Amino acid sequence: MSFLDASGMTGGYGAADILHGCTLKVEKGQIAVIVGPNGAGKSTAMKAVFGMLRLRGGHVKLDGEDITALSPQERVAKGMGFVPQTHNVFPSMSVEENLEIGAFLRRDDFRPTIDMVYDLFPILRQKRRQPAGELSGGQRQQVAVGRALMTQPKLLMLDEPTAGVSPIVMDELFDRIIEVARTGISILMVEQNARQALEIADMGYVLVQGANRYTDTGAALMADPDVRRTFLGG
Amino acid sequence: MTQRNILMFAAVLGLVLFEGFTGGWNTALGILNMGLISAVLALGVNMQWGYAGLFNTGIVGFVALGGLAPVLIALPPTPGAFNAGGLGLILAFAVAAGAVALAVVINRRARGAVRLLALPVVMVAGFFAYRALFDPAVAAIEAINPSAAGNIGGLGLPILLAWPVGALFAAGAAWVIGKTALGLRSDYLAIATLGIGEIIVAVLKNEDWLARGVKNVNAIPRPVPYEVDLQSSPAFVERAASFGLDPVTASTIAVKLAYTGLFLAVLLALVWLSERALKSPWGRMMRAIRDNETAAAAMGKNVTRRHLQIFIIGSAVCGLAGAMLITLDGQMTPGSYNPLRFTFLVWVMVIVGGSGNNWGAVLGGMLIWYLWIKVEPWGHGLMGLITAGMADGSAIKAHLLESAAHMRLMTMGVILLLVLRFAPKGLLPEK
Amino acid sequence: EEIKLGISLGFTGPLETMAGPMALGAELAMKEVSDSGLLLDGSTIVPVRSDSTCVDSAAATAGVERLITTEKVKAIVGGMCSGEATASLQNVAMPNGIVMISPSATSPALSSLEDNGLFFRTSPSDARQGEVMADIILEKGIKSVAVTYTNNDYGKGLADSFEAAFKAKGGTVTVNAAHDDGKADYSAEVGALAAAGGDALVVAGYVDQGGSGIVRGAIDSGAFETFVFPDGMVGSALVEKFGAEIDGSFGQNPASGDEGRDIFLKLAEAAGFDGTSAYSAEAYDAAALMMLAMQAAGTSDAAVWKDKVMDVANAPGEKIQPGELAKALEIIKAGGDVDYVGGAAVELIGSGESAGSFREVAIEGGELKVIGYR
Amino acid sequence: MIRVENLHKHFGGFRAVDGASLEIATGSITGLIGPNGAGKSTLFNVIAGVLKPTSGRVTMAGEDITGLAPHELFHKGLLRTFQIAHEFSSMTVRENLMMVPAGQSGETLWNAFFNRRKIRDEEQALLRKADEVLDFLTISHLRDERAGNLSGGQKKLLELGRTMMVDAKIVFLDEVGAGVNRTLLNTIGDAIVRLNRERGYTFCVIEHDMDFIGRLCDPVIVMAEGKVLAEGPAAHIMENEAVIEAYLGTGLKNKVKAGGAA
Amino acid sequence: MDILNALVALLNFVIIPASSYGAQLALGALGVTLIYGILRFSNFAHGDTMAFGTGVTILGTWGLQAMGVSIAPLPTALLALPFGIAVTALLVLGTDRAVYRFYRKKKSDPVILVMVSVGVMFIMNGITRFVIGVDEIQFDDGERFLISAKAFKEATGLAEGLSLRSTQVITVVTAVLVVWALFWFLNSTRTGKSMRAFSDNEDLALLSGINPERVVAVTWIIAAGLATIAGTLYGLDKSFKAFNYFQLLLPIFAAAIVGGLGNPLGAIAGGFIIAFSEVSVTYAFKKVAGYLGPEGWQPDSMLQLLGTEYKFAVSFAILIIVLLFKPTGLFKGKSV
Ligand SMILES: Nc1ncnc2c1ncn2[C@@H]1O[C@H](COP(=O)(O)OP(=O)(O)OP(=O)(O)O)[C@@H](O)[C@H]1O
Ligand SMILES: Nc1ncnc2c1ncn2[C@@H]1O[C@H](COP(=O)(O)OP(=O)(O)OP(=O)(O)O)[C@@H](O)[C@H]1O
Ligand SMILES: CC(C)C[C@H](N)C(=O)O
Ligand SMILES: [Mg+2]
Ligand SMILES: [Mg+2]
Repeated sequence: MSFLDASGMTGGYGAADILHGCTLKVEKGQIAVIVGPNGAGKSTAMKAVFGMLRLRGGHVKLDGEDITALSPQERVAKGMGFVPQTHNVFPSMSVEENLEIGAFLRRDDFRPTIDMVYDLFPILRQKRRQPAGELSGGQRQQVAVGRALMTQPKLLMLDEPTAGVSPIVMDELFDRIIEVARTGISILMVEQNARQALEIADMGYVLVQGANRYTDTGAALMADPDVRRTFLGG
Repeated sequence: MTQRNILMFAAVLGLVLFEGFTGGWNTALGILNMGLISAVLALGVNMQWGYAGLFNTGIVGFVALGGLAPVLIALPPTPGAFNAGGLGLILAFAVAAGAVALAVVINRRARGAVRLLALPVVMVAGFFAYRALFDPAVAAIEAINPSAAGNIGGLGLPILLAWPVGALFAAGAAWVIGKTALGLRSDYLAIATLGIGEIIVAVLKNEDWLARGVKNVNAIPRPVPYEVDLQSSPAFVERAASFGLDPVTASTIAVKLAYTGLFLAVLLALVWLSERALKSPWGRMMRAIRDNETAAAAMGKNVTRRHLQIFIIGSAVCGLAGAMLITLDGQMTPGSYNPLRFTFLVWVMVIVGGSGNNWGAVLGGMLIWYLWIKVEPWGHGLMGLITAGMADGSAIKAHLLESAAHMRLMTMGVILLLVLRFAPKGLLPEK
Repeated sequence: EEIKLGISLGFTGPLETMAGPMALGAELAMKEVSDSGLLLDGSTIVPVRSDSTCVDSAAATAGVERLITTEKVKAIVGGMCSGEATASLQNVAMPNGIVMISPSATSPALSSLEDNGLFFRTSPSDARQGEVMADIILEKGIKSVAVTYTNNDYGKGLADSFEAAFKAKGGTVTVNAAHDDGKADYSAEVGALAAAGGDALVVAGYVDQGGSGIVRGAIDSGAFETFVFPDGMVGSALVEKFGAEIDGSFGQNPASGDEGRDIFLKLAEAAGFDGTSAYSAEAYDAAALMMLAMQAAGTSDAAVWKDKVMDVANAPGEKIQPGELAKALEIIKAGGDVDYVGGAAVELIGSGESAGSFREVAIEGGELKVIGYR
Repeated sequence: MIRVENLHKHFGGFRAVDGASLEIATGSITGLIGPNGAGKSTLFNVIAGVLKPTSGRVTMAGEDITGLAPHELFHKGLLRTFQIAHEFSSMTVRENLMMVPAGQSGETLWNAFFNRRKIRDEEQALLRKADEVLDFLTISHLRDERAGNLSGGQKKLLELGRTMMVDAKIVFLDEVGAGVNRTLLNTIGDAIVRLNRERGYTFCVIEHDMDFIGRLCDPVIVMAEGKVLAEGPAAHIMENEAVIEAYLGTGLKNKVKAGGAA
Repeated sequence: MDILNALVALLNFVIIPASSYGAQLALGALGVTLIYGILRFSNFAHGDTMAFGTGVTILGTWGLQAMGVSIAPLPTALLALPFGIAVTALLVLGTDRAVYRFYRKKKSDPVILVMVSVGVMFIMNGITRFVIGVDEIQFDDGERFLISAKAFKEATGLAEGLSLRSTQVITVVTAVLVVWALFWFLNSTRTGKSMRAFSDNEDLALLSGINPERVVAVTWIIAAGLATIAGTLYGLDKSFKAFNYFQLLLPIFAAAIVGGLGNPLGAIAGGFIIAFSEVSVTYAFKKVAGYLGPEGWQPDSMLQLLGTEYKFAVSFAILIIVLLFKPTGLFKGKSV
């Protein structure tokens, strides 16, 4: 039984379906990466897993429990964390407040986690008092990931966390994601920096037009010349 | 027009017809005429908000300025007024304009201490020179027969000329306001324009030499015949009789129909032009600016200029409506320009109709006006129903009946909420 | 026949507190006539109300339009405020040939308005009140006053006519400044008035509007101690609000000193409303005049009975007090002549407005005392 | 083509751009890279007229363009895309493109009212052009979709598409690649090269994808802390110690191995 | 020269009244600014919420008076405030449930919400008048003056009087306290931060486990409290009349805007700016100049920049000038 088991998801925003029986699974402590062309429905699938989209078919199970009917808020309480692709910071609040809000549901002392995030993204320590809306694109992205890390989720979902961040930060980030996974947290992420992402992935999904096209281990997908050419940019 | 449009308009027309059959054609036409003017107003506001996203809440000011035109154009001149103070006024305004221009030039050219010194000197000196010319001129004008005149008077020209002039007045003001205030956004622009509207109305209320201020102007000439004259014209009475109408009813209806014709012509022309504009690359550009100013500017669109353009045009349309309104009323009462009625009600019209949609604005204008008038009797009726079962003379019944008048606004609120609940984007949404 | 009479008053808006008792006054007269069963062979009167808002001419006009064309009323008691009254008169009543009798529109401009003989008022023009007020003030030995007026045609008209009269009689007006009604705060106005100074403050405003705001501010800050109150301010609300704080102040309002007023007050009390509220008696009189004129003309057709209004209102004839409408109807029916006096000592002059008898009042020991009539 | 001289842009006390001087040669595809917060986007925004510089000068073909408004720069042939997509969200994708060209006669009210024929012909041409661009970007099936409903990457493509609607002299691309599928990004890279060769566009490209930079750009300018850190051909830059330390890092592969992940 | 009298005149007619009026506006503006800051729309119903809250408080006051409870020398109404706040909170919560929530879920344009609030305004307007009527009500029963003009003159022997009402002092003190409390609440408490987060990005707040319904409810409750306090203090100082609260809406909005929407400090600053510009720009300096000039001299003119009939215009003109230099208000307000 996978930790996250979202099977046969079908649904969309309006009348037309975007997802057509899409299936995503992540094991405990493993990293799953979704790749695919623009508009394939990757973000939509993430939203569906998080309950921000009404599904017409399929189900979502977390740790064996069916959560298909739960609201996003209830899913947060169940230990799911999510960084959306866009609009992923609180622009008028300071960097530090953004992180604090990430820990909103936590009752323990979250100072160490903040320090951990600052160590991960040193620039944020410098900018802790600055409103997130005044940050550069890449800095914002770091805040967004930091916020999600603050929740200390059991399943962390990241929609293109490395879009716009510099190579050095991207390396750091992937590094940290591996570390996080090692502590037993499952990770589901969408990436366009697909080759780097698949290298650290236990599982890879290639999504095309709302359906699974290829599903395999990260390494296997990397090795498939077809996949490389069509989806990973050669 | 889509099917939905046609259906909606048919419904509103049906309401008017129903009113005609049950309440009499005079009432129906009365509502229709004000509805048409409201539609013109809503069209103007829709241009600013629906096309360009400008939150203008100074509408009452532009309507009032438009209303000034019939007074200044169509009223007969006040004998002696111009000789008494006309020259002084013109001189005073020339001095004021000169001072402002000089100040602007100094502000642009001069630097440092020169600017710091010269600017206040010019402005203060300008102000006192202006007052020195202005005050005696005003006093002289206001001294002429104050209970019946006391104002500069009009030009005695045909009243219909006042309509475009009213639009021009409003456009002129909009130009000045737009030049200064259009840098503001959303609610900040709203409150700034709200203030400007208040200022304009305050000027109209307090500058008696202009249009008698709160003393009001009555008996403004009309573009259509007087009912009394019709009633005493044998030809008309005969015609009326051939329709089986008594002269009084016939004359009042005939006059209202004449107004309806005029207003309808204006409205249709405006709608035609607006539709053409909106469905052209110009309209597309406007929507782009509304959606995202930064991007539109980066795509080469001069956002400031376009905002100014639409602000002026929309205001001009409001001014036109203001002039039409005064023409219909036959009197100018500056005290009646209150923002609830002339700003927020118009906004309600635009939003209920469907912002961004010309037909929506027209529909909203007519419908909301109809409701504004009808909720009063409905409020009474509702209270009558509620209290019908109660014992006569009971305190609760008395209290309820007492409160019936307040049911008017309450009913309006309920209807407004109902419409917005079932058509949250307006009755005829943009797309 | 069932005859409908319209009542167009500002039930909502800035004068909403005054409108209620006025309408009740008018309806009292109508009920009296209906109950008597003597009007035009047993016709009954049905009142129909419409909200004139007092400030929105368009709404007032639309309301009157409805009254006339939908409800088919034969006459209208109203409008309430001068501006709105003029609008509905010119735009609706005149074209339809319907009579309007206003209890309270007092602007001097209405005297000279072209009205085809369709407009009357049971209150006097403010031009007259200005004179009377000037006299009263000077008689108290006060030579210098500050004036504040509500910024509408009523306030401005009254303040101007007062200033002219007061100056002509040798007084000085230190300042004649407007205040707008319904503002949240009047500190600025009070400050300016205090700076101008004067031995008394003339408040040509409304008692449940800015007028009271100004008085409150002036008392609290000690700017003035003596106030002069014209009609818009004289009412029970005034002493309820200020009581002994305005002892020594005085004023006047159109009202008859005759017993008529007292009779009306009793009738009002019996009917359960406050008859002392401004213009309530005038509204009673306005309605009464209409019905008496109908009776005199023998028809409810306004085109005919409009010419009878002056007849029934003025001498010669038997004097008619409030509550005696039945008696009046009978006299007229019998071919006699009446001189309606009513609650406000109606005497129509000129083109049909009240000649104006004024009641002089003073505040003593926190009570409104009637000093005399002039 | 563009020369930036000692440019400063301060936010309060913070120096986002701190005395940057650089030149973008006519006909080049210049890469602009640097760590997050180096001041790249701020520099773009100053050049493009969105922000007023604190001090310094920007010239275009010798002409001073410092502080000109964005729409004026557009008319001089300077186009830009936004790092965070700025689509016209309530308009269709095709309208987003069609509104771009300047000087459309239908943009004056008079013509809109009374000169419909002329407008119709122009619109036909625009329509064809827009469809070509959409085809190229592989999103022609979305032409009638509201732009606000596009996916993150699709919006980026639309940003790029707008610059292809007119003949520009110089185009500033702020991270067009972020969020765009790498296969498609390669195609976009080809198009940029083609526009550069065939139509003579000059490009200035901000990008964090070093493959893309390496394949396309010459020269590459590196910014850090508001200043220019290094400049030169891509291959050189990638060897530069300072650049590696501040920006590139030592590469992921080593770390992955060292960490021993799956 | 008579500096003392000049000073007293200025205090009595400009500074004290403007300060207390400013505090009244500020309290009202706080409610508007809070709703704007968190729920992101201009709430036109706020004036009528104030009227309703005050109406209920008055009913409570009457109840207390009937029971003989009093806290003299303070007005009894202060004791009835919690009751007023509670009822008003229930009303606005109900309104939110029945009306606003629908549009929030639909993510409607702010302007739609503004229009909806106009509808709510009409309805509340009716309810208030229905419950307590249109008449003016005086419900201040405490000690009215701290210093009365007469007593001051007698005590000091000056020609000018100085009056200070207890309600004025209560209002100013309350305004300062409330602003401080609100500022602290929004910036330092968990709930306050969650409210700001919600206002910034509703979806993301949801993803962080913030319960939007709770945020909205807390916002409305605070707004109801602010409205009731503001309305009651205003009513105590002047008097209660339903119609006036609608009129109060305009200067309140002006105050909120000029200070910068969404910022409690801005509301206070805005309130004082509007009040002082109304009162001081139209003040006639004749008397003050007379005291300052040589003995026995009086200036001929009023020394007034503009007549009081333009006082509203003046305050708006100042507002516009401020906005021209600070387009989102003095304290960098929000803008949707
Ligand atoms: N409005 C502002 N107020 C204050 N600081 C700002 C503002 N805008 C940007 N900054 C700061 O300026 C610096 C440069 O930002 P800029 O967006 O130019 O970076 P960048 O090089 O484009 O980075 P990225 O690669 O992440 O997009 C950042 O540290 C940012 O925090
Ligand atoms: N709010 C929306 N309403 C309607 N359609 C939408 C909406 N959001 C996305 N879509 C459509 O759904 C499809 C899938 O979008 P989605 O955002 O899931 O793509 P994606 O795979 O994440 O792409 P990208 O890599 O570009 O982010 C797209 O064709 C898009 O146009
Ligand atoms: C009700 C009255 C006080 C009205 C006033 N007399 C007027 O003419 O406006
Ligand atoms: Mg996506
Ligand atoms: Mg950037």
